[in-house]
Amino acid sequence: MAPLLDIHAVGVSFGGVRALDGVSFSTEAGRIFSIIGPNGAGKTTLFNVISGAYPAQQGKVVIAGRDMTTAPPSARAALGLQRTFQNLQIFGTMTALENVMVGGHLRQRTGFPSALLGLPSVAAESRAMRRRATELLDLFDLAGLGGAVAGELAYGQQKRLEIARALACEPRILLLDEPAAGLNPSETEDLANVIRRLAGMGIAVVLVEHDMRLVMAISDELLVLNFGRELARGTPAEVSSNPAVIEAYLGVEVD
Amino acid sequence: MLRIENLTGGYGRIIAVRDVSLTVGAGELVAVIGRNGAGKSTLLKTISGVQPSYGGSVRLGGQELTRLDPAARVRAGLAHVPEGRQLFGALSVEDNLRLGAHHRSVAEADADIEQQFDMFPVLRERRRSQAGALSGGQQQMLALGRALMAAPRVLMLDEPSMGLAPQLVAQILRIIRTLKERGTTILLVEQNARAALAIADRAYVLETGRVALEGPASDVLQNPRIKDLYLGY
Amino acid sequence: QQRPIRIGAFTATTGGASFLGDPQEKTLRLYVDKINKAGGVLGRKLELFIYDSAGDARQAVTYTRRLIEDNEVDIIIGGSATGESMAVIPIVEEAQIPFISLSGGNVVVEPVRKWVFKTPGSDRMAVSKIYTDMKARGFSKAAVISGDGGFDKSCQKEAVTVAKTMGIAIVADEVYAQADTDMTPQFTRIAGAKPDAIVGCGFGLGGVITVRNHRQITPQIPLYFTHGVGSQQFVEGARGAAENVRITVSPLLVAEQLDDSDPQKKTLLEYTKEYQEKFGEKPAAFGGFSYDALHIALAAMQRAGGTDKAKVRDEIERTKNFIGIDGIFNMSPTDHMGLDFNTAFRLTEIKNNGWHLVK
Amino acid sequence: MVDFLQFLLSGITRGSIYGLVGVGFALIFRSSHAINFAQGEFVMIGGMATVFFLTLGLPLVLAAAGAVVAAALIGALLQRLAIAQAKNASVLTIIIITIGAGMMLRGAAEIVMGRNFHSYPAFSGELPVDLLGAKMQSQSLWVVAALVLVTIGIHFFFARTRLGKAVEATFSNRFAATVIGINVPRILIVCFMLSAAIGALGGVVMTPITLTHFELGVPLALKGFCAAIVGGLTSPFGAIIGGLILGLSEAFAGGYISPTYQEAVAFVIIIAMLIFRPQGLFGRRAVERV
Amino acid sequence: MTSDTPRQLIACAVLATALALLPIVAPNPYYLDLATKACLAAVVCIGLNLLSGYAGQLSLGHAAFFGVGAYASAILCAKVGITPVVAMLAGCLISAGIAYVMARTVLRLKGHYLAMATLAFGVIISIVLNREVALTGGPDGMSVPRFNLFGYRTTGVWAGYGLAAVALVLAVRTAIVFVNSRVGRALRAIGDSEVAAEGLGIDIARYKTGVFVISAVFASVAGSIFAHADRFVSPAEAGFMRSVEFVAMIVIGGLGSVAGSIVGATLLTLLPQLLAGFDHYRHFLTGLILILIMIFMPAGIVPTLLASGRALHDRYRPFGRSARSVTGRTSEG
Ligand SMILES: Nc1ncnc2c1ncn2[C@@H]1O[C@H](COP(=O)(O)OP(=O)(O)OP(=O)(O)O)[C@@H](O)[C@H]1O
Ligand SMILES: Nc1ncnc2c1ncn2[C@@H]1O[C@H](COP(=O)(O)OP(=O)(O)OP(=O)(O)O)[C@@H](O)[C@H]1O
Ligand SMILES: [Mg+2]
Ligand SMILES: [Mg+2]
Repeated sequence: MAPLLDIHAVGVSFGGVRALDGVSFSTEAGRIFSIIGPNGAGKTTLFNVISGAYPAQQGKVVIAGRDMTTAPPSARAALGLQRTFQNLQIFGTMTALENVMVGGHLRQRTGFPSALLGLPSVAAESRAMRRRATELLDLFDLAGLGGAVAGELAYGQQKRLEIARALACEPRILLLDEPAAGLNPSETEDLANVIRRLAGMGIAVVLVEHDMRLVMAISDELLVLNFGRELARGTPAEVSSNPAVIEAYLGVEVD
Repeated sequence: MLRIENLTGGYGRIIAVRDVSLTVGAGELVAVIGRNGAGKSTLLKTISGVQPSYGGSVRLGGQELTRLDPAARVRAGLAHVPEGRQLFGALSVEDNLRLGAHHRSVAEADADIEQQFDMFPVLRERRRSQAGALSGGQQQMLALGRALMAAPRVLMLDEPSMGLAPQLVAQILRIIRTLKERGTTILLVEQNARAALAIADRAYVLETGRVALEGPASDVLQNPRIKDLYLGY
Repeated sequence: QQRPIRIGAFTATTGGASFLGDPQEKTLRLYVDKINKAGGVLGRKLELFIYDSAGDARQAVTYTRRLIEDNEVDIIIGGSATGESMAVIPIVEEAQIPFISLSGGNVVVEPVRKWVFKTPGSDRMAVSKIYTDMKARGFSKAAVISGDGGFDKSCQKEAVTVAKTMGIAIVADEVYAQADTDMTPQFTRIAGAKPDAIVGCGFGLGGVITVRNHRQITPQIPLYFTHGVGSQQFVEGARGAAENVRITVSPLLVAEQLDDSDPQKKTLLEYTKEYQEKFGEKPAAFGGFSYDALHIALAAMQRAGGTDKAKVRDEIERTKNFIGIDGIFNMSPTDHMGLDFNTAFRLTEIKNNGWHLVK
Repeated sequence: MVDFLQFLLSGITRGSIYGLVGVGFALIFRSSHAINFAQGEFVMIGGMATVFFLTLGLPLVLAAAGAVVAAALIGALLQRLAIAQAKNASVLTIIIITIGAGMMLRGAAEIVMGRNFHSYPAFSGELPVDLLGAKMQSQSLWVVAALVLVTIGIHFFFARTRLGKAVEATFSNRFAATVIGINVPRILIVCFMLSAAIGALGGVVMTPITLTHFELGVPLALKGFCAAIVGGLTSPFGAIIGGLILGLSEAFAGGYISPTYQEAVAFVIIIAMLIFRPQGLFGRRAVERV
Repeated sequence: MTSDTPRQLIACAVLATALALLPIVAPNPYYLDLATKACLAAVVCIGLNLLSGYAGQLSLGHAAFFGVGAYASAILCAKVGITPVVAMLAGCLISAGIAYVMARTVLRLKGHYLAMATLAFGVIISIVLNREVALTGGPDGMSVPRFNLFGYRTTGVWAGYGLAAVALVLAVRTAIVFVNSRVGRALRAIGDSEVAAEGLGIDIARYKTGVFVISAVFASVAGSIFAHADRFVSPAEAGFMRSVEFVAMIVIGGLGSVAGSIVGATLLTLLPQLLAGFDHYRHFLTGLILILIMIFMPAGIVPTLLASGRALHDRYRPFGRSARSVTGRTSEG
């Protein structure tokens, strides 16, 4: 069976900066695949290429067996790809609940004609979506905040809201860009549990994170990037003992 | 050095910080921790004046700041590295740094900018790049560097280690410690509570806008409730 | 105590046509006051309801409804621009209220509509006068330059049509935008077409800029203008560039030069004096339109012995030998303007910043 | 050849006028992301106030200076009393405030100066200047000179002064500017004063050519705005170039093709621009990272 | 506008009743004329608000669509002799076509670009209407035949008012259901963050195009009705100033609020009438009023009043407002 997500030798440059250089990886349903590396290594850029926010200048992005290298983000989402953003991209003027409802866009049907005509199905669909969104908010400990304007939430709350939103359309592949940034350790622990659960449900999770406790605890496989290239790859144990990784990235742990 | 009394602040009808009193002695490093939405960022914003205060007072080394605008507070020696970096995305790295020394002379800025470059070499490499193009971690360094360009007496940091690679987290914490040793007074908001408490002298725990606990950092670190709620693992 | 006679009016006091509307409004206010001081008409005071339509058809419609329904006026005067007059015609016809338009376009009274009249001389008369003079001077090729507003367009249309019937060839027909600040490209093109004379259709700022650019590019070609620039302001704004320009204008601006036997002379001088006393400036030719409209209306009411709309309408249609500012009016069921060619416009020439009758 | 020169001169004159109006749009946009719909009124005030001071018997130089200062003060008041008062106002709210301000200024001019148009003599005589057979009003030279002056001034302001950098910072991120101690309210006021003053200066030099009238600002502003768009909206320098481009295209299109649709030229250029180079000639596209 | 649809539909019914009763209480047809114009402006504003208030795209040329609708009705009825309803539909098609082409070319761009394109396009339309004298009557405008439906000729202001009122009620209902649907939410998402919206599978270009076309059709319908109500159209209807007026209406009433569109449209339609007596001071006062509204209600009249209504409501809650403001917004418990 073809991997759910297959990235093949992608390359991206910005002016003189070689942000990605021949990076490849692939992952399957139910796996937690993590990408780590120093700041500026190209992790977010890789996500941007996978999700279609930036075009890949070289290489291929294959999602669920389909070559999506040049497809727009929405088409990739339609194949079950979802992501969160390192620089939060919540819908600031909408309520938290509505954010999650929009997340379920692809799971809803209403198009322009029926929305304009105001068919009864439209309201029914919204009601159903609202119920599901409420459940997701619960899952991320945002239960009381459904009616709050999302732009007015605290950073950590927005962070969790973004994940809830991404889950609303029941993705098959979920890219998480530093989901634990801005969460305190005990919240991070909760997050770890949630991510494990998602993988258990069969989602292919791709995680970019600097919180090594989290990464090491939950990853099935790790890819280390440095200056846009692969530096190492392997299980958490292999990677964390790799001298090149320690040198370039981990440094001496402070505690 | 920094003395906050009964400070209340928020956003219109939403009161996010309520009756907070807090002091940071000269040369002291004080940490503030708390859950998401506890009001930590709002507290810093209210102190630096970018959010209005609804009550209470802010004093810096005996100078009353409560009624001053943010610009005057910066001139008085109070620098704030806000959450989310808040860079001038369209301007170059160098311009960002120089703007940090907006109220100082060009010569002083020239001297200080080299210091920042020494501290964060990657910024020197990218000095002509637009700040908006930097990676998350690079931006965090730039934000810190920009605040230091103001040569502040009191530095308020809002989650400075967020988004940094482990190596850099260590480096940032070292830098913070160095700054403290050089006499800068620091108020540090961190989610990485363990690390923050490790380098702080004292700590405050904020819960729903109020101070729930305060004391020497080591005491807070040992408090079982805190351990459970904030330190995890 | 009888109810006052209610005069309704809407003029383009502001907006693109304010050069027309402003003196029209002032004149109405001036004479309603004056007549009231003198005891009113038919023993009744006059009450003036006047609105600024800004030359906008939509507002004209609303204000006309307001005048008819809310202010319950007895007659409506107004419509500085042709468009706004046309817009209100269906309403006044339906409401059966006499309406005296202040706009130049022939379309307002052609075809004749039962309740609609107008006072300004038509563009057709103006351009005919110009072409007559051109032919007298031996010119046969003319260029037309006009703005893109309604006032200009109507004049331009007549200038082109009448030229055919009078044996004048139009060698250039240039347009500029109302708000344009420079028309030298147009004049450069005109110079290339080598006309014997140029006819300007325009008013306000556009008129001034036209003569100034004419002076700059084609000073050797004689320039004619229709009445849109009929005000002293125009001459002053042109700052010398209007010298020798020939303008067909209501006799108002050359009142003093008229023969003493001219029946209009007295009225003209009086109007000039009263207007100047009140507003500190010489009246522009357009104010005369509303002077005529008001006085024709009041005379009709006097003859009708009241404000019964149908009777007043009939009486307006019977206006004979009314000596107005714009000319002498003789209305009839087939002519709801009633001006004659000779009195309506006089050809003048600007000399030493003054208006001189071309005899 | 003479025709060509004539169209060129015409284009430069009108282009300089558009440029002088357009700069103000770019300046305000650059500080508050808003479009100042009262910009045309500042131009109108430049001319009107000069007329007003001249009738008081002041010599031209003083009258002109007075007009520019008056406009700058009005700009400051507009910012301080209206825009700054609308707390947390969105860009659209600010735009509506400037529309209201434009109406007020128009209304004030109508009350004070009446509904007539006004003008005053050209600064150096009314005689046209002859240039290889093409003729130009001498006043056009003053307009061009004012434009050059403004261009140099603006360049100096942004490239050399601390204030200029602070304006850029404010534009880029107002919150950050506040945090690092830039006095943002002052920056905004300065920008409004500057754009009002530049607009008024334009009004002062162009009035002998265009004359002035209480409603003159609206159509001028539309053209100036187009100039700013062509230039990229964020770049005052771009607005000046944009103005010249529009002026020249109008003059040549009007001269060589047909004046009938001359007025539409500016707008066709804008559409073409949006299709081929949406950020405008000199607009920088900030990198948007996600 | 997150409240449940049924409640808003009740509001819709209330509006319909009020509009139906107006002719009975209106002292005379002049008031109906004003109401007609307010209703039509409101229809345009509701459409424009979908575009600006929800999808976050500013249009500075919306009057052009109003003008296209008005002239389509005028020209097709007067010169071609087509029946008004068909002419109105033709107007919609033309407007939709133009909007579609425009959207395809510029809507992929972000920020102020749409505003500029619509501005340019709007002015060009009004220039064309001005210049093509043979077809449009040029600057003097043209007359329009009465509206008739199935051969039944209508008369006077009543008919115009009736049409406008029906159009408004339909517009309100459509908009309310629309914004609370999946499509409406997607549009608001686009207004907030295009990157995120795209990532969630929203086809931005399609949605932006769709809403732009819809808002153009709203304006076009209003224009067609206007042409028959006033029985006269002039190029000013499509002009830049009119476009700016529509924007002012939605901002003053409240962006993203259907009720705000109605309030803004009504207010700015009535204002000139209320100030008509002030002669020279009118412009000054109009400007002053706009500014004051924006200073005291920067979010627009309806949202600001709703917010302060909520605040008032809070004040009388048993636990006071602070209790709610903090606990209601944290993740405790
Ligand atoms: N739009 C852009 N324009 C210019 N340079 C860019 C752009 N996006 C990314 N870069 C550069 O590409 C490199 C990789 O950036 P990227 O954001 O992918 O890093 P990252 O691994 O996510 O780092 P971090 O951990 O700090 O978030 C950086 O040097 C960055 O400055
Ligand atoms: N701009 C705003 N408008 C309204 N409410 C806000 C705004 N910003 C924050 N809040 C509210 O104020 C409260 C405190 O937020 P604050 O950002 O200070 O929390 P924090 O402690 O910094 O959280 P985090 O750890 O997530 O950064 C939260 O309930 C939040 O919803
Ligand atoms: Mg990153
Ligand atoms: Mg925070």
